[in-house]
Amino acid sequence: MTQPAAQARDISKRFGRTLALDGVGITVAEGSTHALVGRNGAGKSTLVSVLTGLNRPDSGQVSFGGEPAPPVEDREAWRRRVACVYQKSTIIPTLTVAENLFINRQALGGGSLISWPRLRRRAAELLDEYAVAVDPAAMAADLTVEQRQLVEIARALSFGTRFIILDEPTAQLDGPAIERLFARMSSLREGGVTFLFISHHLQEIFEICQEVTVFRDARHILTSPVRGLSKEDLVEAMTGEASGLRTEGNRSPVAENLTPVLKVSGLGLPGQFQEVDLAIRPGEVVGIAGSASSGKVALGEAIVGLRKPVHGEVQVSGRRLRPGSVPAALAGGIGFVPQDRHKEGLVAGLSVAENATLPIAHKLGRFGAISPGRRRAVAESMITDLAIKTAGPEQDVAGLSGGNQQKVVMARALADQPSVLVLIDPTAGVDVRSKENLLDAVDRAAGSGTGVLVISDELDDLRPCDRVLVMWHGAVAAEFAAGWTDGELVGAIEGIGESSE
Amino acid sequence: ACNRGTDAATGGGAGPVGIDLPRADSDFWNSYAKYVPQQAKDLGINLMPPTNSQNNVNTLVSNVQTLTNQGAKAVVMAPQDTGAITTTLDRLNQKKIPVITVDTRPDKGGAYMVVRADNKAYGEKACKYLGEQLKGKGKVVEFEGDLSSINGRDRSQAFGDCMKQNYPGITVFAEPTNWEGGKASAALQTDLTANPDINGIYMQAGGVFLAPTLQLLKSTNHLFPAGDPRHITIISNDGIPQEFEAIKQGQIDATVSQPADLYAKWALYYAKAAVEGKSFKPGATDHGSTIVDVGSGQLEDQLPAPLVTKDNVGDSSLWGNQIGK
Amino acid sequence: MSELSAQLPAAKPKLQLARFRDLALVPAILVLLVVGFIVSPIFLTAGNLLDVVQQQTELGLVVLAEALILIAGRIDLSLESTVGFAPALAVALIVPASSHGLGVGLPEWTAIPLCLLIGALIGLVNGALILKLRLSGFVVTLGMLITIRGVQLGATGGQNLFDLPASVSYLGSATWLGLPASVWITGLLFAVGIVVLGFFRQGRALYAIGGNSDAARAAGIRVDRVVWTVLVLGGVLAALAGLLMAGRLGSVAAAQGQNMIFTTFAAAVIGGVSLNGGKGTLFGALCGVLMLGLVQNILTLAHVSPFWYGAINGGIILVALMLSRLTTGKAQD
Amino acid sequence: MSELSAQLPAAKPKLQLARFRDLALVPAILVLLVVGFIVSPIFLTAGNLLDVVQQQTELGLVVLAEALILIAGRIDLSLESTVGFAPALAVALIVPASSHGLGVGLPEWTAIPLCLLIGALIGLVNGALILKLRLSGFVVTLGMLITIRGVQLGATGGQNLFDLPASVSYLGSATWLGLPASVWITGLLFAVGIVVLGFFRQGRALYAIGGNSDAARAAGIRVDRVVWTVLVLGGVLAALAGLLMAGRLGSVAAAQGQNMIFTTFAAAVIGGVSLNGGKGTLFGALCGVLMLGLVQNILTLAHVSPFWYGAINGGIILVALMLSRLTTGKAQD
Ligand SMILES: Nc1ncnc2c1ncn2[C@@H]1O[C@H](COP(=O)(O)OP(=O)(O)OP(=O)(O)O)[C@@H](O)[C@H]1O
Ligand SMILES: Nc1ncnc2c1ncn2[C@@H]1O[C@H](COP(=O)(O)OP(=O)(O)OP(=O)(O)O)[C@@H](O)[C@H]1O
Ligand SMILES: [Mg+2]
Ligand SMILES: [Mg+2]
Repeated sequence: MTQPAAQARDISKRFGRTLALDGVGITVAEGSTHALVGRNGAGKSTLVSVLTGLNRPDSGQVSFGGEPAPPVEDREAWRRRVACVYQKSTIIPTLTVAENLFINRQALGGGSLISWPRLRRRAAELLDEYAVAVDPAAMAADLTVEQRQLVEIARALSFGTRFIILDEPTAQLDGPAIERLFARMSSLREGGVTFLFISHHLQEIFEICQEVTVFRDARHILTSPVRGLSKEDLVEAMTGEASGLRTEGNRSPVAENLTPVLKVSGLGLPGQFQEVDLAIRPGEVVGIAGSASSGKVALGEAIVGLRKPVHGEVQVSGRRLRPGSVPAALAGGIGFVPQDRHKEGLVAGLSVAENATLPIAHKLGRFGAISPGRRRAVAESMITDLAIKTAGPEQDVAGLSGGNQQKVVMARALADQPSVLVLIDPTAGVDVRSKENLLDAVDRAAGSGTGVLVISDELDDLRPCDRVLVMWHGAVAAEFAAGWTDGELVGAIEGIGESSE
Repeated sequence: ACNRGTDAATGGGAGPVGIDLPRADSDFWNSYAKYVPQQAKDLGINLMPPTNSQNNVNTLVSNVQTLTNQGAKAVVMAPQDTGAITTTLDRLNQKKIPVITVDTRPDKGGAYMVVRADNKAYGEKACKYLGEQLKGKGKVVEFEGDLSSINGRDRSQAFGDCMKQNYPGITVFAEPTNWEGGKASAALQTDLTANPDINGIYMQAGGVFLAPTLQLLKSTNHLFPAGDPRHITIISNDGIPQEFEAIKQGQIDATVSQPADLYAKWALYYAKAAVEGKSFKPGATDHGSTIVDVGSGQLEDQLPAPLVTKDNVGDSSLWGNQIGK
Repeated sequence: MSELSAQLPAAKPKLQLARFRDLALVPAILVLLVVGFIVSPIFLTAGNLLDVVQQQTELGLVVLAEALILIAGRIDLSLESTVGFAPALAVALIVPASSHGLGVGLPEWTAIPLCLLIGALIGLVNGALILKLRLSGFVVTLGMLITIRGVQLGATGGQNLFDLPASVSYLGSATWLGLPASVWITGLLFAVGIVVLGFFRQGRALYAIGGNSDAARAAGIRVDRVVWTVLVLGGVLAALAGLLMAGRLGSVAAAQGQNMIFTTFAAAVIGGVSLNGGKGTLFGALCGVLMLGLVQNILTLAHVSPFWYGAINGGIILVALMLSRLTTGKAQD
Repeated sequence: MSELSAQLPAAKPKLQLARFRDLALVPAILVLLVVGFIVSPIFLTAGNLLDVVQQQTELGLVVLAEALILIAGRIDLSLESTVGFAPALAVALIVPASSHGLGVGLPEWTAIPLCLLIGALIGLVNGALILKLRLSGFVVTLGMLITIRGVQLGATGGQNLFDLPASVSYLGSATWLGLPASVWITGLLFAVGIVVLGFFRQGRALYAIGGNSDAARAAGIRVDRVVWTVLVLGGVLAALAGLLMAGRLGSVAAAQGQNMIFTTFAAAVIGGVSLNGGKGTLFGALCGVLMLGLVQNILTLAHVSPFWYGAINGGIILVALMLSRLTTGKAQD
């Protein structure tokens, strides 16, 4: 029998009061694509950091191809054995895309002297392979979240290592990009490359993985072939309860005659989107889908004041908002989830409670004073409402798992009983069960009269919407009433289908 | 604790007298610091361990506070920042602790006695010497000390005024240096490139400027011994041994010797006298100096600061000839 | 920078000790108190300790100002020359030309408000250059540092201004309820600062901005306005420090404040304020100020050789920092 | 700070201007050359410009050292005292006690290697404290700055060392092929630095580490080893600067290097090196050094009043920076 490509045994790892891994093991067979799933905070990313030598476990052993792992100091040796797309970005913003792709191997095979033109050419080829439309000479800081993720993926796959770990590579990608990634993975797998794949999109597991390992609460629950496992079994293993997945929401349709709570007229930002009109009635949930270049994110950011539109205006409850001002949008009654939680969502170093209450700090006491007790109470109720896994409201938000960080951002958007919610990729990196929680919370908000705008490509996010608009090159190209089929929506998003141009 | 009662210096004699030294990184003040304990012993003074204010007025103020807390009956100090001790002097006067300042005079008076050489006289002596040597013609570079220190200001002002009045034929390039040798060297280099006919240099502190100046002159081929027509006439202030050496070798021409030994001797003398309750009046003293009333009753004993040239550089009474021997 | 390193094992003591970062210097200060007691019986007397505190008030105010600015993720080097320039200009506008004034002859009572106003103006100009012209804060305030010190030297001809208006002298020498006025003022301002930074929205905003200004903006904080306010406040505090210093020393020296910025950064950073913004507390900064004052006082009392003063001073500071590192077990940055 | 705006369509022009950041000072330097020419006909002569370059060599080396360290995301304040301490100790170990030496009497030829070794040792100790004890770099090197300057003062008794070994004097005054040795050395080191930082994996590692050290570690860069190397290199370069300075000034002054770190940061940051790490080039830093030298040279040639020197100096620097901001259109940080 051949040695497993990678094996971890009895790994334990503790962070302060949190036991992130409790004697877990995993065996990834040579040449297979192995899925690792579990709820947010189950310990998946921690295992990844152990398997890639970034973190030394408190106990346990790692081996590759039967040989014990190198010492953590020898980074080169680790890099020869395993390549990885980490959940947290490892792009260096001050360097160009080309250099990021070939970081620490810029000389391209031996030697130390770098030929920049050659490096740029190689980078362009690599980017072409993955159909990433980015100038290799661009500064990484200027990339969008999707572009960064694609660069990371292209880099990890280009090493030529026989074992590759992908920690939620698809959370920030649109459909075609995911398809391209999977195509690439399967051709590599045919060449004998082994993958460890982490995702909260369970259908992806069934699509590309042969084996799956489930973690729950820092412990190993099961490892089994994917074939023969049902989605319900998987969710049960992850959550530890046998309840089925949520069925469609049962909100009653919104009355046609209500005055819109959010009214966007003639909004335009050259280069991003033009002449967008949009009206959302109280209690209505509207989705906006579109590919990465559709301008949907920019539109959302313009509505909430993160960008300053050049044309048109935004009205909330009949009052016009000052363009480009987040404080005005918040005061006008908008709550929102920005696209990139690391960039715009969270302040690392501050506690969960403080992050969750930043926009509502003025409500936590008089004259600007913040009552720590009230903040704690508010934060605790958010933590229970959205099932945020944290050591407590005082934990540094940087210590939360990716999905739980996302929940903090979401909690914050919901905190102020907003009359309008603008949610950009609200469930990125959130596990299946938590996703239901979040969407339920959105439902409840809508039920109490909030107008909701969901900007996402996730069909799960869009399903509860009363209608879904599809954007294409900066304009609304199609509209679907509830009840659309996945196929027609995806077609519209990708610009095949009945695009109006 | 084993240290109780040992803080005030033991032994008999007048005092205790507290003394604060201004800095530890200059040859001149280090010589002064060496003379202090000797002189105290000779005078029979009970001297407290000296403090050092590291050229920082805040430290000076807190040092003096500490000295008085420890029971000093008189305080000798050398404030380099003469405005900033006004309050300290007031406070000491209230406590009836007499203060002797050395080298500098407090802006607002209030010291029992000021012991210093006249810094304006340094500037004037340098001006007159250069004026005569250059016969009233030529170009002179002046390395000015920090203009926010009274000594730098006094020397600069006196030199400048004297030049303007007496030697209008001499162009003066006044270079701000903040007492830094590197700045002086750069300025001199630039000036020499722009004006190769520079024929005089006045440096306000030999300890800082001597070596950089000589080195620059050497590497730019401007160093010629006195007597050579291409020689640049150089006068310095301080009187450190290296200046004497340079005078002997004809590299520089003169220096004004700032009397470190006399500073120590007479500062302590007046401290003792103050503790003993004596008082002084303006007029000539028995040690070749004059006590002057510089205004509002502030007495100042203006010690002689001899001009040292090739002729008297061997004089063994100069402090620069006494140390390091 | 430390996104991934947050995963490193330092995490263990982190949770509980996160707040100890502010207390990190307390053990070091306690040790210093013991050392001081061994060195001299005078050390632990109320009089001596009060002297230490009083001598550190002006530095304290400047550190307060710099800590606010650093926490908000910015930097201001020009505080140092504001300490000299603001009182010098204010006094020069008041006293007659015979006392080295500018001959403008404003009324005496304007001294204090005028000085604070000048400080505010410097902060305002810094803010304009940094926020409107988008120049680097380090570079702007460095240029400002050199420029206004130069203007002070030029305008006063290097002279000390020693005919202080009565209000300034009063500030420097008054005693309220047995404590020097400067101690009250500084103490009070620190207390207000600690409360505002700990428990007020406006104060917490500084941490958010310093920690991640994009996120702060997205959370509805008016980042530019807050930063500008902090820069102006910094100027005012530095001007106030200058007033206290002038009052205490009885004149405005031409070099007042010179080289102070170095000690300011030292105190703030030793006290746990990060140069990268978003971290540290005013209490920590205050501990830094006190620690430096205590070290200096002990060295004076111990009558160490002036030649070895610097070496011992630096050595003690290094040891104290290692001590605080070891007692709190927290890596610094 | 400007992360959000990065997503704006500005991306296009930014691309080309990103590298102009390094050239930002070039227009300002050109304007200075014109101003200098107007001020004095001597200014544009080869002799004078060479003087400027020579005078800036020592600062240049320290800036080179600091720029490397800053690009790698660290900071070293102690370079300033290394400039004085390393040559002072080396010389003191060689010259006899009568010349204020320590009486050890090592052979003359050891002067230069000894000095460089001392610089390396200081960097090594800094590295150990920062990387092994995980102390804050600012604090460690601040403590080191104070300590070793203190040791220098203590060991030399505050005396200037006048009797330099021949090799040191030689370095300071030799001319090779018509240019001062110091200009050759500094120029060569900058050239090597520019090439290594621009075209070698080892040099690019500094940018990676300074940009995001966790990502650099994940990419297989031995972060600690590289940082340590850079700190040691910085110490060596500072020691070399000290040697050149001692040679040029003909002695090791007790205060050699004092206050130099301030100008060092000024030159580096003006030249586009970011205090936050990962940004800037050695060419930019060199421009910063030259710009400061030109300003000083023009002021000397213009014979501005010593009283207004500072104000004019600061004013010119501020104007030059605004100019470079406006001509490159790039926000600074
Ligand atoms: N640096 C840290 N400090 C403190 N706690 C941490 C740290 N890193 C991880 N944890 C904790 O360890 C647990 C496991 O986190 P991990 O990131 O491995 O979860 P995950 O399974 O990857 O979750 P997700 O699906 O949300 O990415 C979480 O409870 C998290 O809060
Ligand atoms: N998983 C871990 N557990 C404990 N300490 C760790 C772990 N990973 C790294 N460290 C420590 O963090 C520091 C940085 O480690 P790193 O691997 O980056 O060093 P390096 O860049 O490889 O440099 P070197 O050449 O010294 O090995 C080291 O002190 C290392 O011991
Ligand atoms: Mg994870
Ligand atoms: Mg996740």
